[in-house]
Amino acid sequence: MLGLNKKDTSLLIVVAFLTLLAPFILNPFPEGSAMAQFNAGYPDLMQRFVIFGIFAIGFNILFGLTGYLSFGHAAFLGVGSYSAVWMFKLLSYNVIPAIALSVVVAGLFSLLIGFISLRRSGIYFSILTLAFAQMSFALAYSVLSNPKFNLTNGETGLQVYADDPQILQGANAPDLPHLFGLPMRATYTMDVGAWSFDFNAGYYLCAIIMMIVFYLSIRIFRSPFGMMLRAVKSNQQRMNYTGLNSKPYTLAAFVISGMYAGLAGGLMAAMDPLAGAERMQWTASGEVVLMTILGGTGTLIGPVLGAGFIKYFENIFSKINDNVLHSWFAFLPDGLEDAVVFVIHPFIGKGWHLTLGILFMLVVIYLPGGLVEGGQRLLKRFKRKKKDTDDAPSGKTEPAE
Amino acid sequence: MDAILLQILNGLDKGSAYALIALGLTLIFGTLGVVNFAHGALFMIGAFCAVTLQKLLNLSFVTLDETQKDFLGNPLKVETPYIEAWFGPEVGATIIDWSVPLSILFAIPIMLLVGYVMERGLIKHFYKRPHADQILVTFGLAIVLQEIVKYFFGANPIQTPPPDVLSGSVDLGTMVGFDPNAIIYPIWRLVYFGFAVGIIGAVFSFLQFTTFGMVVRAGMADRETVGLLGINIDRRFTIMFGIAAGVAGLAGVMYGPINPPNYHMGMDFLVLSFVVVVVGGMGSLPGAVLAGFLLGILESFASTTWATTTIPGINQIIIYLVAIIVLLTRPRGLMGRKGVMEE
Amino acid sequence: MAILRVKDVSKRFGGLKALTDVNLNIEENSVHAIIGPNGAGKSTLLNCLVGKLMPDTGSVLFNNNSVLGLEPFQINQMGISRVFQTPEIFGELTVMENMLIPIFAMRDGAFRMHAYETIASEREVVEQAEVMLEEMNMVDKREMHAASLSRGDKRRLEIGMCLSQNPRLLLLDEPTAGMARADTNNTIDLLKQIKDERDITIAIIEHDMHVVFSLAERITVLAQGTPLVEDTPEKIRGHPKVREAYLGEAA
Amino acid sequence: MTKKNVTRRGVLKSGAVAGTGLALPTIFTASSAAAFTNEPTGSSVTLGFNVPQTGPYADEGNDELLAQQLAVEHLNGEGDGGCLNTFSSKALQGNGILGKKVGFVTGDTQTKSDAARASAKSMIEKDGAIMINGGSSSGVAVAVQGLCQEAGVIFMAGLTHANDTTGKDKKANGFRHFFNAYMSGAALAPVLAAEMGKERRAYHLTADYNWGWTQEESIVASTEALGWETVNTVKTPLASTDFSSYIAPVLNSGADVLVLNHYGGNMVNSLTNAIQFGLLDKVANGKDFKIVVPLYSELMAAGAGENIKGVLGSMNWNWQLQDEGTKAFVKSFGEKYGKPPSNSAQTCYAQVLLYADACERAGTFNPCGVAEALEDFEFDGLGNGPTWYRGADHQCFKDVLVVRGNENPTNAYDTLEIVEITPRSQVEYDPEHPMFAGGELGKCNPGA
Repeated sequence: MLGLNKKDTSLLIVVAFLTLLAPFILNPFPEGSAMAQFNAGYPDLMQRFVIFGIFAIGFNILFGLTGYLSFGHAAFLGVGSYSAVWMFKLLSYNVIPAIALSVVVAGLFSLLIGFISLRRSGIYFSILTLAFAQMSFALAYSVLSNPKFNLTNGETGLQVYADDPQILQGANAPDLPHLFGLPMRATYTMDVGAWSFDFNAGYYLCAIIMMIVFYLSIRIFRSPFGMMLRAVKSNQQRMNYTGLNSKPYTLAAFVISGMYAGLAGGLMAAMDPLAGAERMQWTASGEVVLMTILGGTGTLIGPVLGAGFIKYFENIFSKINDNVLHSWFAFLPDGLEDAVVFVIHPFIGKGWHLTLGILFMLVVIYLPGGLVEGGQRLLKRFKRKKKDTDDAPSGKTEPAE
Repeated sequence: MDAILLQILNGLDKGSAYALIALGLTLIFGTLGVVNFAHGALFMIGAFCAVTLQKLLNLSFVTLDETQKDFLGNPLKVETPYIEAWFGPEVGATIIDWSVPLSILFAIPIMLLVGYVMERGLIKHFYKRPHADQILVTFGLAIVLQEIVKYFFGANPIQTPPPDVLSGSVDLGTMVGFDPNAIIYPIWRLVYFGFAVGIIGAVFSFLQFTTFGMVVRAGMADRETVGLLGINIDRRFTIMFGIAAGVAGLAGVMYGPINPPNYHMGMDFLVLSFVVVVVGGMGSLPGAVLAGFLLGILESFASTTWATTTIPGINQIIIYLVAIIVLLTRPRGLMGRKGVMEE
Repeated sequence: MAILRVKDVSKRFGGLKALTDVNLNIEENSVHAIIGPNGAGKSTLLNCLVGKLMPDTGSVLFNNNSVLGLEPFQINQMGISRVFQTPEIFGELTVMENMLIPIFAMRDGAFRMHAYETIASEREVVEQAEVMLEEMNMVDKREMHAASLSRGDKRRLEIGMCLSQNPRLLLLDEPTAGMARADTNNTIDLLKQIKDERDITIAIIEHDMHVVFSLAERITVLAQGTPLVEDTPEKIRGHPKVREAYLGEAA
Repeated sequence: MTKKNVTRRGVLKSGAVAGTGLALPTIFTASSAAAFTNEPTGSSVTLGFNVPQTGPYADEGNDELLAQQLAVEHLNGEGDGGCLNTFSSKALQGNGILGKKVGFVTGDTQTKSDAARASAKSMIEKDGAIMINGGSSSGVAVAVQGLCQEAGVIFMAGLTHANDTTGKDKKANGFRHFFNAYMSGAALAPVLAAEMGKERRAYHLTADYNWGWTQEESIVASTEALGWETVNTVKTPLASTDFSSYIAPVLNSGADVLVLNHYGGNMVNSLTNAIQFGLLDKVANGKDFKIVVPLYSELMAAGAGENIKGVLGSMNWNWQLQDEGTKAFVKSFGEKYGKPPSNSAQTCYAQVLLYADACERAGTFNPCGVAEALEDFEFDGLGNGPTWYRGADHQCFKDVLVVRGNENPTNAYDTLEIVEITPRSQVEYDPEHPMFAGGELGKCNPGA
């Protein structure tokens, strides 16, 4: 279907299924129950899941395929956000031109930075991208927000003011980002018994865009171009001596991933029309690296999983505090309960960074294929066990892919 | 003239921290071929060695002073450090006053141990892995170390003052004939500069004049050949990792009085120190030192009013700009060897 | 007609003269071997031919076009393929993919953004790759990762990748270095077969005299960066200067 | 299923409700039963405390959090009641707000405007928070204030000192209890003139971002009005950790006062560096060299340690004040947590009580009603003496403290001493003052 093989088609269908039904899947616990705090199905977080999913999918096209580790991709996301907000300020709150411009501007910006950075490889490339990103951040945070030439509005973040031109803003158009009149914040709430599910317009816009770009990324992965990118990672020497110029290939991958980042940035602004400079900082670039690695570098679905995992951690896991822990372990004898809580305490709530760091290290050390590899291994073990019981003599192992 | 001299002096001083961190980073890279993103964290741990010793020395017992009231109107709790109780107030106070220099002794074994554990426990499994993996795992480690320190010491910076006699500043200008107040410089920063020069000298002479150092240098140049000679180069490299960690740690210990340590100071320095290493040339020890001082001076000059009025914002981006220009025009950095890290 | 003309090529590294006034013609459809002791400049010469090094002086003409100053990929696109001393293949890719890449490169040039087509839809490329795998006797290994092949299979794959581009000149850099005798003989057979079946010029740099004398039609002896003598294998075998400089009395 | 239509203000009005079970609060919408965002329907009401819990301001945020928890206890009638006993308005009974028990959720701003908006959104969308309180930077305050305006909840900023928060970025749903840069200048200038004379030459180091600029502008204006001269104003990158290259030229510039328009880690480092250079020991232009830090906080003072001795600055509030409200708050905070509260903690505490009180007086949680009750509200008994929430720009006016680093602190908490309590009248300004001109308050948004 759609020019994909069976396996990829089913993957795409699964992803489509999961994203479209996310409001149900992410809110499994009834409102008011003790577990309700683990519900993640509210619009803001769902939007973040897919937006960062897009960001990570794009990053994976560069890092997963070519092996070039960029520490500066957040700059493209930030540029995308700024472009989108500028479109809101100048034209109208319609998200279509904003998102389009954010992709274009991020593409041009990544073309420029990629062209320079890709003159070097290895760690030099990483440092170059890092340097560019930090420069962009410094420029956005202060230099380009001076009163005479205020492009970014610095610390506060770029936002729409009442006196902005908005020349195409219709008289009846909503006063916040909208898609031809449908506000991104419009939410339908469905109540079923004790459960409650939110269907948010912005989320579905992001989700549909994510499915499209996920589909495109599958096409890229399976295309001759994608194969060439993997060849870049595998052996540039052989590539060169095979009559292939690896530079334009890498640059193309860089620009594509930059455009994905710009798209993510544009969508972020479309969901919440404020562009802050912090989203350009190198630690933000580090975050997308974490997402991609955690989920599984070079796999199709890994980056999306990684993005979801980290955002869930950041927004839900970080809210677990000692009170919650005490209620969980209340069944233990008092002294033991306190001891357990004491041991777990540094790793939860505010300490979620620590847990994330440890998890990340474990993944890099033991699971280079990330969560996807972990899942595959589990599945294989499970299958083997089943097989062992089904027909004991068969000792064959399944091929890895 | 005096302004220029002052900025050069300041640049050298700024540069000494960069040079020390970059030196350790280059040692690790040159010997083990590992890109260590956790090196900034080692610097930070060094600084917190000083904080820890200061806290230990200040461990106190509490007595109630009925004559004074605390903020709630209860009798004031007076804390007396054990040190002062044991050695008498005078000697005790002096020991506490000198806690930062004393921390050097305290930090050396700790840093060597941290370095050893890190290398044996983690880094050694990454020799054969791609550089990207090394970057990633040490990046993860840096986050973990930083969060651990934050857990114990909080997010607020903690003052680690220098000994009384070494605080304050001297008027260097008057010594060479300038007007008073023209070139004023803090004593501790001069101490730091001297300390850095000393450490750099020690590392270089260690590599230059000891057999151990010669083997390590040979190993840096051509690992295989040295290995063929039947020399266990790995063990020496482990020790070098410890030494590199020690250098970073000492740089951190002595940095405390300049700026109060906080848990994220390592990350603040990390990006910078990588820029320094790359500008100096990956794998070149003299390059790292040279680039450290050079970037310090450049940064210092970029922050003068003259520079910022000529090019607005230059002080924000100078370091990165230099890195980009150097990498594009001199791909191997100022003194780098060919082909290092190019794959 | 000479397909490759090397004229007065010199190359220095600092004070070291690696090549001095090398003149060399490789005739079309011949097998030409370049031999010489270690440090004779064989690899330097090869690198000057494929664009990795830029000679200080002289010219290198392939098919009457200068190759100097061109990137390796451009020289490859002109019709020169190179086989490395240790096989350079795409280890993380499957054998099939390894074979597809050079065919795409030949058809589409140095860069093409075919990001939306699937590989399977490129029928003719896939077919060509399958034919080549057949020829290399590797059909059963097509889905294996190239890195997991045996040393001999890696070499075979690399040669196959080069041949799939129908190069006019095939450069081989010590193709049997470090191989067991059986693998060496297999490689010799393969190269003989290629020579017989294809319209191709082969230039080979080799240490192993067994390989050289089994294959070469002409031999150039390089010593201290300059060609000592060039002749047929029979003549080289008996040449006193060569015996003295290189083969030693043992031969 | 609940269906909603879209109206001009981007706010959703509901059509028919045919749902079973609870109508759950959703962002920026309200079910037909609700008249405003997150209208509490049960027996409890949820407040959202948005403070930095990770990152460099985590300790500051933690202090704010403790104060807010204390406020919730007092509202629910637990503990000693704190300022409920001293507050001039007696609407609060210690039985929650409008009879509903007060609960709270917390979010982590990370001191980043993006993250702060995300956590505020999460509290509004997921947890049904009816107001957002707290924060420790002006960028965050402005960003979250904008969000709350759109969402239709009340925002009470925490520590935010930039003029813009109630200047060009003011919003109808947002209120600020904290003082601002203009007020710092107005309060500090007379004290500076009295302590240092009217013929001083000032050198400014300013953090290169919005707050730094407004503070520099305010201080320059108010000191020049007194006859001071400004020698130079130098912008320092926010990411700076070492300020030596900015401080080294100060002495040679002909200046005799150094003004550090820095906050947080920047301030700790720049002050530490300035002391290292021995500036306070020097004599310039025949006068003792002085350093001024216009905005002080207790945690910064702790971070700067001994270095702040003798350095002047201003504060919103200090636990050493002797009014009844302050004493009551310090007592209950101190007894519960064993340390005196910081001025941002006091701000957050007072704001929670004020919000609750406004709800009681308005008889509703509707943000428009609450805002109306808060506008031009005058009260006393929460610290700082008589206080006025000005309706025109939602800025709070009260006495401002000028403080100095204590030369002889007796314990870890009295590192600052109060030099003067500048009366409210002296720091008031016209809402149309040029430093605050630009924005519009707009109309309050109940979210429905």
